[in-house]
Amino acid sequence: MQPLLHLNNVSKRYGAVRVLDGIDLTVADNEFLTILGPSGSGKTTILRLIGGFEGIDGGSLMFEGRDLSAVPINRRPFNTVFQDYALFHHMTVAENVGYGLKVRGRPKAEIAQRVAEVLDTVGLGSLGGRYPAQMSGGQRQRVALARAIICEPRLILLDEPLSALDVELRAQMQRFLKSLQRRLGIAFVFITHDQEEAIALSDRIIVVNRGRIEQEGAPEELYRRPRTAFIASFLGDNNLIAGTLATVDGHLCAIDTAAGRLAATVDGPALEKSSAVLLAVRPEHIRLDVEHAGAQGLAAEVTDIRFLGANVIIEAVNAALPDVLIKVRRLADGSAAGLRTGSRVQLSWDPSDATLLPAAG
Amino acid sequence: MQPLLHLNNVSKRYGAVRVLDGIDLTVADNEFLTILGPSGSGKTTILRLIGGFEGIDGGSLMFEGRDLSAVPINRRPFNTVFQDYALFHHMTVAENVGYGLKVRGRPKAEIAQRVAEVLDTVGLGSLGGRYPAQMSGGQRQRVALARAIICEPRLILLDEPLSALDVELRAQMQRFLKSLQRRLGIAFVFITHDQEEAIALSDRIIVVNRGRIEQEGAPEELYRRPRTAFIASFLGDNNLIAGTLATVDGHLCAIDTAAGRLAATVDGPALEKSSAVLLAVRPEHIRLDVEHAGAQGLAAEVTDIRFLGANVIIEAVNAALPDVLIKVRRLADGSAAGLRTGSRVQLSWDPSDATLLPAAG
Amino acid sequence: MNTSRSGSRQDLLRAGLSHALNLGLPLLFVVMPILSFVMVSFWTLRDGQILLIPTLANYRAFFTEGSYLPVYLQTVGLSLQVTLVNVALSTAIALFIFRRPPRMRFLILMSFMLPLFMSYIIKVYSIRSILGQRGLLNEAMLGLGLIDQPIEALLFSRTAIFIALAVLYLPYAILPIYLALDRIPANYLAACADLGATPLQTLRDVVLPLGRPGIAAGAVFTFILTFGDFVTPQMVGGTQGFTFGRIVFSQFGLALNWPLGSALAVILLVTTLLAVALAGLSIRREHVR
Amino acid sequence: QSKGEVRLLAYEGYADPAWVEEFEKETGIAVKVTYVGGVDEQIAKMKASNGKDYDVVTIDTASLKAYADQKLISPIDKAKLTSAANLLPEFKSMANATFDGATYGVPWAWGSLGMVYDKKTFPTAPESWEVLWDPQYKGKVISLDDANNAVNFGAIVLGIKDPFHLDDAQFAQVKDKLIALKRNLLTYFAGFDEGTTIWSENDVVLMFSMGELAAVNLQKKGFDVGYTIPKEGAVGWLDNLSVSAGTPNPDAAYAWMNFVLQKKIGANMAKKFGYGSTTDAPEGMDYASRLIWADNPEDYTRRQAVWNEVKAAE
Amino acid sequence: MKQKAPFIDAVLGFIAAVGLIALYAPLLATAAISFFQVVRVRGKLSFASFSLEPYVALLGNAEILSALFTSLVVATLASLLSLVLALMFAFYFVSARRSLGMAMQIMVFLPFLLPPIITGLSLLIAFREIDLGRGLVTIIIAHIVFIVPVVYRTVLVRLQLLGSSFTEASLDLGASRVQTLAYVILPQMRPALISGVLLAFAISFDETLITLFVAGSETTLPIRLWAMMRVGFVPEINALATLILLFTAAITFAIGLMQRAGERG
Ligand SMILES: Nc1ncnc2c1ncn2[C@@H]1O[C@H](COP(=O)(O)OP(=O)(O)OP(=O)(O)O)[C@@H](O)[C@H]1O
Ligand SMILES: Nc1ncnc2c1ncn2[C@@H]1O[C@H](COP(=O)(O)OP(=O)(O)OP(=O)(O)O)[C@@H](O)[C@H]1O
Ligand SMILES: [Mg+2]
Ligand SMILES: [Mg+2]
Repeated sequence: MQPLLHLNNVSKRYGAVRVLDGIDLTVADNEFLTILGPSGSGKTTILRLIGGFEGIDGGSLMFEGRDLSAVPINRRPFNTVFQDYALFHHMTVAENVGYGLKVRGRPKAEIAQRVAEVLDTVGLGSLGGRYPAQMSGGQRQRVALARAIICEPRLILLDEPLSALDVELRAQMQRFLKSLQRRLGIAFVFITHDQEEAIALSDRIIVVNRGRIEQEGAPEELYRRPRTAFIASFLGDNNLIAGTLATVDGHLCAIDTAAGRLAATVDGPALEKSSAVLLAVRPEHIRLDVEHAGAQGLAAEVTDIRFLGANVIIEAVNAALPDVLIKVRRLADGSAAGLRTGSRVQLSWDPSDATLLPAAG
Repeated sequence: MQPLLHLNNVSKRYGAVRVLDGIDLTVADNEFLTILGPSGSGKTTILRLIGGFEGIDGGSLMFEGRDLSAVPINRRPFNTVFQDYALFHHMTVAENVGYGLKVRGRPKAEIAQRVAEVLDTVGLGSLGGRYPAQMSGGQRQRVALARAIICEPRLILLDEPLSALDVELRAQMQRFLKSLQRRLGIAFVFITHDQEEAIALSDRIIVVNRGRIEQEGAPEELYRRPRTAFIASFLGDNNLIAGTLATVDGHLCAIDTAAGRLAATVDGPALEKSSAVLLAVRPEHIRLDVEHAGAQGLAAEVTDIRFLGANVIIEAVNAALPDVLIKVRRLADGSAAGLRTGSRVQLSWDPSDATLLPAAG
Repeated sequence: MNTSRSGSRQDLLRAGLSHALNLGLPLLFVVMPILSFVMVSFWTLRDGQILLIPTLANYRAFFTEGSYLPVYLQTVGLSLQVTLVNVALSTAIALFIFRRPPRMRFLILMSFMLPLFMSYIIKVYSIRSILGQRGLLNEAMLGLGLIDQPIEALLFSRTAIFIALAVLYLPYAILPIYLALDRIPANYLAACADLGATPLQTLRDVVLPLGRPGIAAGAVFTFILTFGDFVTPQMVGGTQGFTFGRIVFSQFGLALNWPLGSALAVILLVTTLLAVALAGLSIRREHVR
Repeated sequence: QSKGEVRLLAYEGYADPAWVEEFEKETGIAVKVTYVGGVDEQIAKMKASNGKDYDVVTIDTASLKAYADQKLISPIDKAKLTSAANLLPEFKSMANATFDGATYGVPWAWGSLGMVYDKKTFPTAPESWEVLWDPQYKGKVISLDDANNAVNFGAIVLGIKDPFHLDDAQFAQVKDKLIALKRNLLTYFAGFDEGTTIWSENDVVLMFSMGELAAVNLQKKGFDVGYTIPKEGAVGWLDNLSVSAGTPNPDAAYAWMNFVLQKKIGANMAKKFGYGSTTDAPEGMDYASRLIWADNPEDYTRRQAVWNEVKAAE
Repeated sequence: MKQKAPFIDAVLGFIAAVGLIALYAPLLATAAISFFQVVRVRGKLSFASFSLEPYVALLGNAEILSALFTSLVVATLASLLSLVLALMFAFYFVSARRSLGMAMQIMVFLPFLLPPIITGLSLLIAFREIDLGRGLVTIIIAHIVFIVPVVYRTVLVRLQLLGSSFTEASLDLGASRVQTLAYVILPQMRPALISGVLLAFAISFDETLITLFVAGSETTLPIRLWAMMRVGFVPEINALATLILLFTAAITFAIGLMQRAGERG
């Protein structure tokens, strides 16, 4: 099936700065696509190209098979939540939100009713008469969101639309966006820094790094099978231990590290024997036992225990790997109660939970 | 000891809108104080009052025992990271960052060197010559941060200074802020929506709700012993089950709920017998067993399993409590692998992990 | 924004229409008439008749003959002085307005604009009657016993020209400067103070730089208007009130020396263009997204 | 109904609304007046429109030739000028308005550029113009700002026979004389009114004036001043009614000229504005014979240049 | 938020006060003598008692009133049309290629940079060439040619400070360019537009030297005054000037009060 939106080998530069380079990207009808990437990697730029606020310098941009480059911004059936909101400060909140309908010539009564509905949905029911300058940061962000969704376009571009909201409100908005997707069949291109949000909402995630797409896939796939060290540590936490590939037995490998031979699985392209590799194991996959004679695994000393709310992060160091801070994640349910800084522990993991990656170039 | 900063019964209104009401707040020397609260609760306003950008309508504001109201903004030894950055668009990044030093008449060479250092620290080492408009959202936020810390004031006011940064960068900036606190003895008033961030960084947290301080305390204390239903569910997830207090036995209570009698502890002010209460139990404290004859606890049916990366959230419903979506948190380490939507499970928890709260007015 | 690479027919048409209007109208109503007129500056005047013989003599006359160059320089100097003082005053006044509560600003601004609606000629007359040796000012001061002899230097002097021009053209500079200041985001001022800047430093580093386009516009307005004005200097300047604008004007009267007049006008034009260019240079590219 | 229109290019006072109304009623011809403020503007305006915008123009004798040379006005058709008979004898000949056998203007209003003096300072009228150069009155003298007449004036004071046709040496002399005068001046002035206004608001005792009107107005304001034609003589000016070369409707133009050349109109103008009328001998203006009637000068361009140099001089 | 700076405010306030006094002194003097005619008894200045004579005379002076009317018509049309053109040019400047924008800008600016007599004469000749009869139309065209640069600059400064994000947001929401202009850009430029039009009106209302050439038999008020300068102003003129001042004051203050409150940032 034809994708709704198709960016083909798109590049973009600002003066001498090459910001995007060979971006290939599709958005299917009714898909929730999230773009993740470090600050400054080019996420906003991708959105601005799609929205038509910047011209592309190379490649092509198609919507339902038609070239978009000749379509002016106002005729693209997209709406955008801008990273800096871009609210009209001379209009009230209600006027801002109703603007899309107003320019479509909808009757006043209809607009008023829809605006009231949407404002209710974003929790600003009573503030329609205010001006943006009289709103808090999170309230403004919600106005921006309301303004973009009210027209129910084919595709919504959202640039960190929930970043200024508290957890509860954010969860509520996430549910709302998902319901929109389900109810109206709208497609989403969504930028966020919140990985849980990305994983929870997205049908597919694209990770951008330095203007290129580094990996894409379903959230779980990306999380479980990162293909590069960057992805492994950018998306969620990961413990990376450098070593050389000693033996390969099907998927199962043995790696020689400074702390001895460790086991892992590999499911990407086969790696050369003796090549430099990284063993990646997620904090939540590490078992942690109080050290006792004859215990298996990596001996380590606990250097810090950090309470994060629902989770606890235990940091430990192995004497042979002084540079690697090994993180272990536990639920804050008292299961790590016996540990103290300085406790000696034994770290182990299921080889199938450890992934092998090519050492970063 | 005298607090560094002391807000005493401060109130603020915008026209007819009462935004802050009787705020009492102290910041100790070298303290890292975080203000948490829903969007629109008044966090930014508190910061603006301290900074002097708005006048207070009642109460008093003292710094080291001196009344601040007569001190002009530029003589207050505070620096601010504004929620909307407020970067000077006609100055380069380096000029923005160096501005605080420039107005103090520091020599050019010193400014240049300090700016380079600070820009390096926030990961913008090479971008000093750019204008803010040529930067991404996260980059701008880091410029704002750099500009505020370069003068190493006595107190830094930060309004969601890391909200536009990716997880990794954010962790790095958090470490940096902590090191500043340690190294220079600076005090922080910090606003964030990220609870893990709040818990990880803060010496003390203040939760604001509708312009009033709802509770304050050390992070773990607030998390473990919320005093109101609002705090219980605002700070981290909580499952709240309504019931009436049946028996009290020291700290241990029995509560009658629609799903039968449940046990919990209470450590706030004693509650009246037969009074309406809420039982709060955190998702990570709930044990979950596949249903089998004779199992203890609440029988429930799994309605959703959500993968969040390091954690999995399992949502279940008890037939007698159709309105309560009970959430259970597990590490994503395969321990919940056997569960499916529709699985029948048995939920239980240690009574000492369940807290009793007065039912919300 | 640069969206259309292969624009549709309609877009092309629209772009064409836009070029036609924006370049065509000024071409038709401004450039053609003026250019064809200014061409006269290259013709020869002989026995009161304009001959179509190309010459640079009219331009040469400016540099070599009689009083043209000195008067020109004097006039430039005078206009520069007035511009300088007026821009400084206007900036101060614009700042004053800017620092009032928002609701009052427009009204105060308007009270500074209002004098523009009173006829210029009447104002000059009035200024003269105020400043005269037996004018209102002297009479008032005499009446109050502040002085016992009328001050004579008030009128018919360079000072008088200066005062009159400054007063007449002040509003032209206040408006653009204020309009630029008005756009400065409030939180820039907050940020500035927060970083420890004194009000004066805030002024120097943020307010004035951001007001610069307006200040430049105000300077251009003032310079051009005062440079071209010859009526005021003549009326209040006494024997000092002779300006370049007057010389230009006089060539088109009974002197019937249109070629020289046009040449002098072209020189005046080049001067004012230069002023505009200079003002343009002082504005750095604005970085607003 | 309307019999077309007549478009006048005139100085203030040459087309009084009262006359216009009467004329329109009498002839059915609509009058449209365009006012000008000075001679320079007027010729610029005429030249740029090739005279097509106006039907009747008032031009002083000294610049008539310039208009004629530029073909901006056409000769008077005396047959159509039925009111010529009303002209006073001394204006009948129209000699000053006649070049190459064609007459280009009909005399209409006149005056002299005499001296106004303060009677308190000068109990008797000064005899000679030289008093204007007297350092004793430095800063108390004002003078007319008009290139042509200033040069005429300088030449007359210097006793040059033909002040309208100067040679190089005479030009140099006149220029020096005028520069010397400048050093004694409070200021120049441009119109009738300006002279009187400046006089009344400043301590002025002598004026090289634009005409009788200056003295009359000052007297009206309560100033004790006199008007005199010193022994060197004074320039007499005479404004003529001319027909624009571009007029599409000469009949209307002549109708207007015939109308205003009536005695009662002349008398009315003299009374209201103090100009001398050519149809009605004005009271007190008995010195027409001592005036040196302005003639077409040798070179306007040069006079302008000289005058500019005078005004630019330190 | 404004930093408190009493000393600076005092200095600025002083300058503003001096400026205001200097600006209004000539106006007040004129207004004063319209009510109390100045008489000089043997050169000594004194005021006659209060009288409204000039105002009564003004009512009967059809010539001046019709000149006033012409001026009002010209200034209204010229300033409104100038605003439209100035806006068009300003948008062209910010959106067209830099070189084209500059070319347009220089052309638009020319009449303002030249001595008025040149502008006046060249327009007069041009009108003659295309056989456009001198009258209201030519006056209005000439005024527009002269005023547009001023309005254009005023508008452009504001437009450039506006940035593109609002335009982008508006287009993104499906607004056409015209709608974006009407709903987003113009409202944000309102102070510049209002004061631009007022400025244009004031200039046109008072334009003398160019009008002098392009006017046919239509007489505007300044032209009438210009000609009157020769023999002196009639007292009605002071009355008229005073009335004009009062009217414009009333109108501008009404506009000022209508400005919507509550906009911030
Ligand atoms: N000028 C104003 N007029 C009226 N109400 C205002 C004004 N400014 C802010 N408010 C209101 O005051 C309340 C507190 O605003 P504040 O900016 O302090 O919230 P906040 O806690 O920082 O929220 P957020 O997390 O969304 O930034 C909000 O409900 C806001 O709508
Ligand atoms: N006008 C410009 N000139 C030069 N470089 C620019 C310009 N605009 C953006 N950039 C650069 O392009 C890169 C990508 O910017 P973009 O805004 O797309 O980043 P982003 O991924 O959205 O980052 P963030 O998460 O911080 O918002 C950044 O490194 C930025 O510095
Ligand atoms: Mg971005
Ligand atoms: Mg806030």
